[in-house]
Amino acid sequence: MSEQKAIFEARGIEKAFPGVMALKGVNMTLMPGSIHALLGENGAGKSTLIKVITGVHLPSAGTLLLDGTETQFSSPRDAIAKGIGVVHQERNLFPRFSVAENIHLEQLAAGYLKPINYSALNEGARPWLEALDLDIDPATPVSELSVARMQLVEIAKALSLQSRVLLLDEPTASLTSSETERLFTILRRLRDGGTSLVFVSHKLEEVQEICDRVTVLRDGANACESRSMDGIGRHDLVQMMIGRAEGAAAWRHRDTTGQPEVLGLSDVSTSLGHKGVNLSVRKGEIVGLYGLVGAGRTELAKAIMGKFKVTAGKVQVNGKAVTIPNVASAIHDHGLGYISEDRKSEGLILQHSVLANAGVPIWRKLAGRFGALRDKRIHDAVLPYLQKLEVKTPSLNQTVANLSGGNQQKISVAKWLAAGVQFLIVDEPSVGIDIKTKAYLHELLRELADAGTAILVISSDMPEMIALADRIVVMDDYHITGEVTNSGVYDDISHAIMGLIHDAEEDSGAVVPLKEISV
Amino acid sequence: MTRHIQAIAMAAVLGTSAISAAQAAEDSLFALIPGGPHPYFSAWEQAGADAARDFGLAGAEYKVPQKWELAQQNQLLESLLSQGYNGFLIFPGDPVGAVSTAEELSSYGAQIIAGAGCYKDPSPAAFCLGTDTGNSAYIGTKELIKAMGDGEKRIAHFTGFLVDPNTQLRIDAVQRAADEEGATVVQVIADIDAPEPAEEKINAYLAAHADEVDGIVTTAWVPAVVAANALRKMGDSGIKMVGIDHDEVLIQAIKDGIVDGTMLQNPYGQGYIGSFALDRLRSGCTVKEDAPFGSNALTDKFIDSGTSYVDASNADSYLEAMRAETEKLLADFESTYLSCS
Amino acid sequence: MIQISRLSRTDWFGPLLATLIAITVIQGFNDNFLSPFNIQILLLAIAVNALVAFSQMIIIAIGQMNLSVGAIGGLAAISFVGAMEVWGLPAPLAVILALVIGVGCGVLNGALIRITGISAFVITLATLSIFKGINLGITEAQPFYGVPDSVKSFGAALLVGPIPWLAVPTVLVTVAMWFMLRRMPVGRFILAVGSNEHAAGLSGISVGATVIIAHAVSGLLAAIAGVLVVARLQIGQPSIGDDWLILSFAAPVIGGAILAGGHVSVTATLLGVVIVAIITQALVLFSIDPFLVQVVLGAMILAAVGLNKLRARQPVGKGSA
Amino acid sequence: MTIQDINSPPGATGGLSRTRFFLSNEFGLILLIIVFAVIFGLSARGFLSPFNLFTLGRNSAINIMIGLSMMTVIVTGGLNLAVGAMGVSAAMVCGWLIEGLGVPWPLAILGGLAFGAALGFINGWMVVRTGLHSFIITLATMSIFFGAMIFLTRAEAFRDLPAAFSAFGKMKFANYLSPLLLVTLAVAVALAWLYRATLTGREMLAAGASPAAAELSGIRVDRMVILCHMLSGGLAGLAALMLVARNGAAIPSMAGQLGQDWLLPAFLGPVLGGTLLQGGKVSVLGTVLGAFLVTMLSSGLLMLQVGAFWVQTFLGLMLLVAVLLDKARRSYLARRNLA
Repeated sequence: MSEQKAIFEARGIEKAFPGVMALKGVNMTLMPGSIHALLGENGAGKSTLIKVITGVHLPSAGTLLLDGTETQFSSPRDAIAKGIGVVHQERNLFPRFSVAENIHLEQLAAGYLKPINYSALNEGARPWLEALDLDIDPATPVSELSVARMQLVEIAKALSLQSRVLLLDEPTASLTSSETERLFTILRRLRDGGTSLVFVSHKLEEVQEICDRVTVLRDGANACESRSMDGIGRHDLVQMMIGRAEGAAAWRHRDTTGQPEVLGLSDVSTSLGHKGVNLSVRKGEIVGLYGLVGAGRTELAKAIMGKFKVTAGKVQVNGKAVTIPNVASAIHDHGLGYISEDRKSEGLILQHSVLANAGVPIWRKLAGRFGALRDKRIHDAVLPYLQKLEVKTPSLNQTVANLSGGNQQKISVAKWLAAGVQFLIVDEPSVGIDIKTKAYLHELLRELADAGTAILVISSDMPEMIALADRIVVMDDYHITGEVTNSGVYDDISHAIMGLIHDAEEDSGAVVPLKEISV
Repeated sequence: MTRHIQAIAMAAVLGTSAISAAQAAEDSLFALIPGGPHPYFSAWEQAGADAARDFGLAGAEYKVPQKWELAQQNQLLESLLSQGYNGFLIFPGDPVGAVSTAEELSSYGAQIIAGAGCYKDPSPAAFCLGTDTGNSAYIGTKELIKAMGDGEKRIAHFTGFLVDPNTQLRIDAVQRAADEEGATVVQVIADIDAPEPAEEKINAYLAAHADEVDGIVTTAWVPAVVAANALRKMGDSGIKMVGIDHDEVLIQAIKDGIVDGTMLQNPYGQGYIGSFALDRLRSGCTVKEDAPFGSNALTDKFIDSGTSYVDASNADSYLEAMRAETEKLLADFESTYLSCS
Repeated sequence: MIQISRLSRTDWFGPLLATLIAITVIQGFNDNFLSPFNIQILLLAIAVNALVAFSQMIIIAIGQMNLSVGAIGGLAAISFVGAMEVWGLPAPLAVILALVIGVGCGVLNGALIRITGISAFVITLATLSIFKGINLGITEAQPFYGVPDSVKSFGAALLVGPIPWLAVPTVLVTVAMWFMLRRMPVGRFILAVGSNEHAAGLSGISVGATVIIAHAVSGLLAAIAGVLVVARLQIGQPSIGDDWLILSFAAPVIGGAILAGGHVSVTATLLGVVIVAIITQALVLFSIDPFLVQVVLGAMILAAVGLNKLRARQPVGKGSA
Repeated sequence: MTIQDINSPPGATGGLSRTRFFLSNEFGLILLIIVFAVIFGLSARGFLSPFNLFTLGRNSAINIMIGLSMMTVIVTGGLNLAVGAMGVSAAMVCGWLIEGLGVPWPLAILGGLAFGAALGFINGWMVVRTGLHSFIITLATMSIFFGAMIFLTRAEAFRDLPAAFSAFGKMKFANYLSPLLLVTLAVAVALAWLYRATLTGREMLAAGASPAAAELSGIRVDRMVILCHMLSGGLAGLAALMLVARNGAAIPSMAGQLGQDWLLPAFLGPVLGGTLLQGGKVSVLGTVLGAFLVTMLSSGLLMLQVGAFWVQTFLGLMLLVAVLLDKARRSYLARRNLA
């Protein structure tokens, strides 16, 4: 294998954006018939590198070599034509178009006026869907698919290009474990056929399972360049990514049984289809709400917050039965808070400043006479929390959209710390978060709970659940299927949880309810 | 206060004359301002040029607001005043709303005459030189009823924008004429002073009710043209029609016997005589207290610029007829309406 | 049952239902409504208005707005007549000239939007002023009368029964639009760009070219509409196009178009035009107080759109896909 | 780029905020206004005469107010096509209160403004309840409001208003300052304060920028949308009342057929001024400057006597040039900043 010539090389790639140097001379060499891991924390420059390689961005400096000859990609189309395919991290499908059309859009771009033959298009799409064991009619509009299936269609689209180099940016983010396994089988097959694959993921287990070579980026530079995975363990990878050893605090037993209940649901049904939900969260307790994507967890959280209607049953806050008419009332009258899994559209107001975002929930508290608000007061109120969370920003007037994903997540947490709520729902806290921030976030949530906040953590990441929660409540198909008290022992607990949802997963197979799509 | 304003006016005039030395302060520089772009007023351009040549004016220029909009007209007037124009023949964008601007112009010493339409009294305009819209609609309707002869007399009335207060006057006048002659107005269609809605609504109406109508009277330019075309398209419908103004299509339809006649107004005469009168007023003449003004709904200082009914018999010579009318009015205009020392 | 519920989810179902109900009710009150002459009048109005609506629809499809639709149509209309009257061009050449001008205006819009990156709203607001200004500058608000008899007779001639010749170009355009948006890559690209410009770029679609093409098509359709209006009115009025704007948005929107882009329906837009035409005519047929016409029209638009919305609303939450 | 930076107080002075000002729309507009003022002053006779400056101020006062009325709805990411119809309706109500009911004029003015706000409430309520885009709702209500107004008034103007009205419209301070301009500037300052330093204004901006995020952060988004529309209605009413003062009568036609004549000034101010059509970002100063620039351009063009029928073309071209220049200036500065 070492005798082979590189199929693609990036040498000394630099990329500058206004105010930021995203890549500072990065190298990467891709071999045919190999799966190459590209790792790094958020903001390390992985996505930027991928966009340079696939013709989305022009590099500010450096050269790209294809089969040893220097090349330049003027557009994504150009890169595709030269055999570079990609599955981007963000969703790039057109929901109203059919699966087949989405898969073949690139090929259609060859002629603007040539009429489309839809039956040929559908036939052409079928092999790629079958390759992924996707049993869907190619004429189905993408909007009717589940998130996981959309992800797979996106991969099918990349496969259909039959590229020599195929980059996959977090392809497994919304896949179940069995779907991931299927994907891996296909990737291996492609590898054996001589394709050069680049695999980006935060899940190091997956990286170790499938990749044979690795490049690690840290702060826009190489921490390691295109070396073999042989002999590299998880700890080595983490060390290269964050520059020091992983130091996640372990789970510790906390006893909160004596504490009063902050939030209690008894026999609650919602307009979204939840039936007979019972849930209790005590002061200082961290309760995990585990379930697969589409199980109705986020919806339950939003119903608690008053966004959706509770149609039956009793909601109690601090032991008193309440009806929460809207989210504003939940926050301001009852001291409830909700950190959305979807930072970009629900958690933050991207085009507003750090200061504005961090202060939203406390504006009402800080408003003076005639509703006057002074920046100084907001500043003083939120600054300690932003500092505590080590938010990196040139100034508090910076637009949040310009910050990295990790910093954005920190701000969306900081605003609830500043609000000082008594009950906090944290929805998928570590989606898109790098290892360092994740560990930090976990520590913070524990600290918060120790200080008396009741916390409900929603997650489909089993290790995270087991590292954080005191109790784990399992939800499936809009029902609570059971509850497990956390002992901190991964194997026991994961077995128990899987046991609670296993049967349901088996027969729900075909259509997963689709409420957690975020477009 | 007046001294103050005069001083400013002087300063303005001096300032402007300094920039353009070609223009002497004494010169009469007039502007003829319609309410907006409309074919009716196009005769004003020639009339102004003729008047400037005939009476030795520095200029009598036809300036059109970009849109049929009071604010646009006001802005144009303000701008022209700043540029040193000192006499205005204005079609008021609104009989009341335009008074305020006129007062301002007049406070800077400019002479104002209302042309084609009138200001509502009291206004600084010396007088109103125009067509009595209500009367014109009245006469037109009478002529139509005459043309319809005996038998049933069911009239449809097509007119212009409802926001134009003249429209209500016209609706009333047509009704009055019909009542007097025992005819009935079966339908009023308004808001069709633009070609497309006019086309759509008039045709739709005729499609459904052609057999229930004996005559059409139109009191706005575009509906007249569209209705004439519609009748031509329908062929022998037996429907009589009297239009308004002098669009080529309409005149041709009269010659071809499709339309019975039209109520002509005299825009050229308004422009020409208006410019003449502005010049006389500037050179010291005043309006006679006891001048034989007519009166209408808006003003008691109304001078009829001449209305005439044109049918097939004089459709070829209507231009000469209007010129003759203008000459006649001009001949004793000064002695009748002005006192010059 | 499934068939019906599937049917009811299409864009054109609501407008079609509204159209049928309106026709039945109006015919019930007034026998003349479906008389051949009245159908002819309706078709004439629809012929032009459909083109105007399509001209806007194609821009809505890419998620933009074109405020200059009417100004382009007006400019094309007066160029058409002006070329025949002043230069003595034969009618077919004048038509081509007018269409070229329309396309040119559209390309200018598209190119400015693309090159500058300024929002279409602002650019077309400025070009609206420019195109309308050129129109007024050329005509000085005077109509051109030099419409040759060939054009006039085209405007008045009937094809079969009550169907006027003027409807022919519109039918062709409707079919072409449908084919383009359904079956041709360029149409799919327009929808793709409207749906997600970023993703379209990543899929290898040239966003710039697509935007410019959409605006060129919009300009072309506006120009055709302008020419048809001339044939119908038999004069070249400078004010042609002045009141197209509201209609151009109302019809696609009644037809379920999403203003954010990516979704339009040719059939439903056409039905939207039909509904507006029927309402306008019904108000005349029923001799409704002219002062009330606007109120009724506004309420009708609201009702039509509301109906559409109600139909499209699905139960939220579990199981909705 | 480190954590220490966030210790500096908000709105910190220094290099960054100064470049930010030079990059801003407002600065670009000021530059353009100065450039065009010099051009017109040198080449158009009478442009700098006191009367012209007076009328320029008075006309821009009304245009700015119309722009502000639109701006308050653009904040929510919506549009208000009914500004003209609402404004005229409010003015007609004010006229009717005075002439029909004999209400004293100060009360009648308040009544007119309240009526404008009430119409705004109808718009906002329908937008919130139906979930339809405000473009469609206001397209329909434009017809409805205007039609109802025309139906009720039979297109008759209210002409016997107290002399105070037209006296106010013609009043001059120091020869060239119209009190109408002062009213507008006062409103602009109040709006700037609202958006910059009050709970309500901040919540409006947040609700406009991202309704989902704002709601989950405890903001009553629906109320804010309704409030924005009410504010728009009130300001439209105020603009119309200023026109009443200027004309001395409440005329149904003062905003044209369906009130459409207001649409152009309504959009030009906010759009040139850098208010995002997507909502959530607002520039009151920009709107004021943008509306002023447009008014000045059209006045200057009339002065230059380019030929009445070509004015519109030139106005469009200048707008285009203005927007392009501004864009070029900002990308130049951004590039230089980067290097």
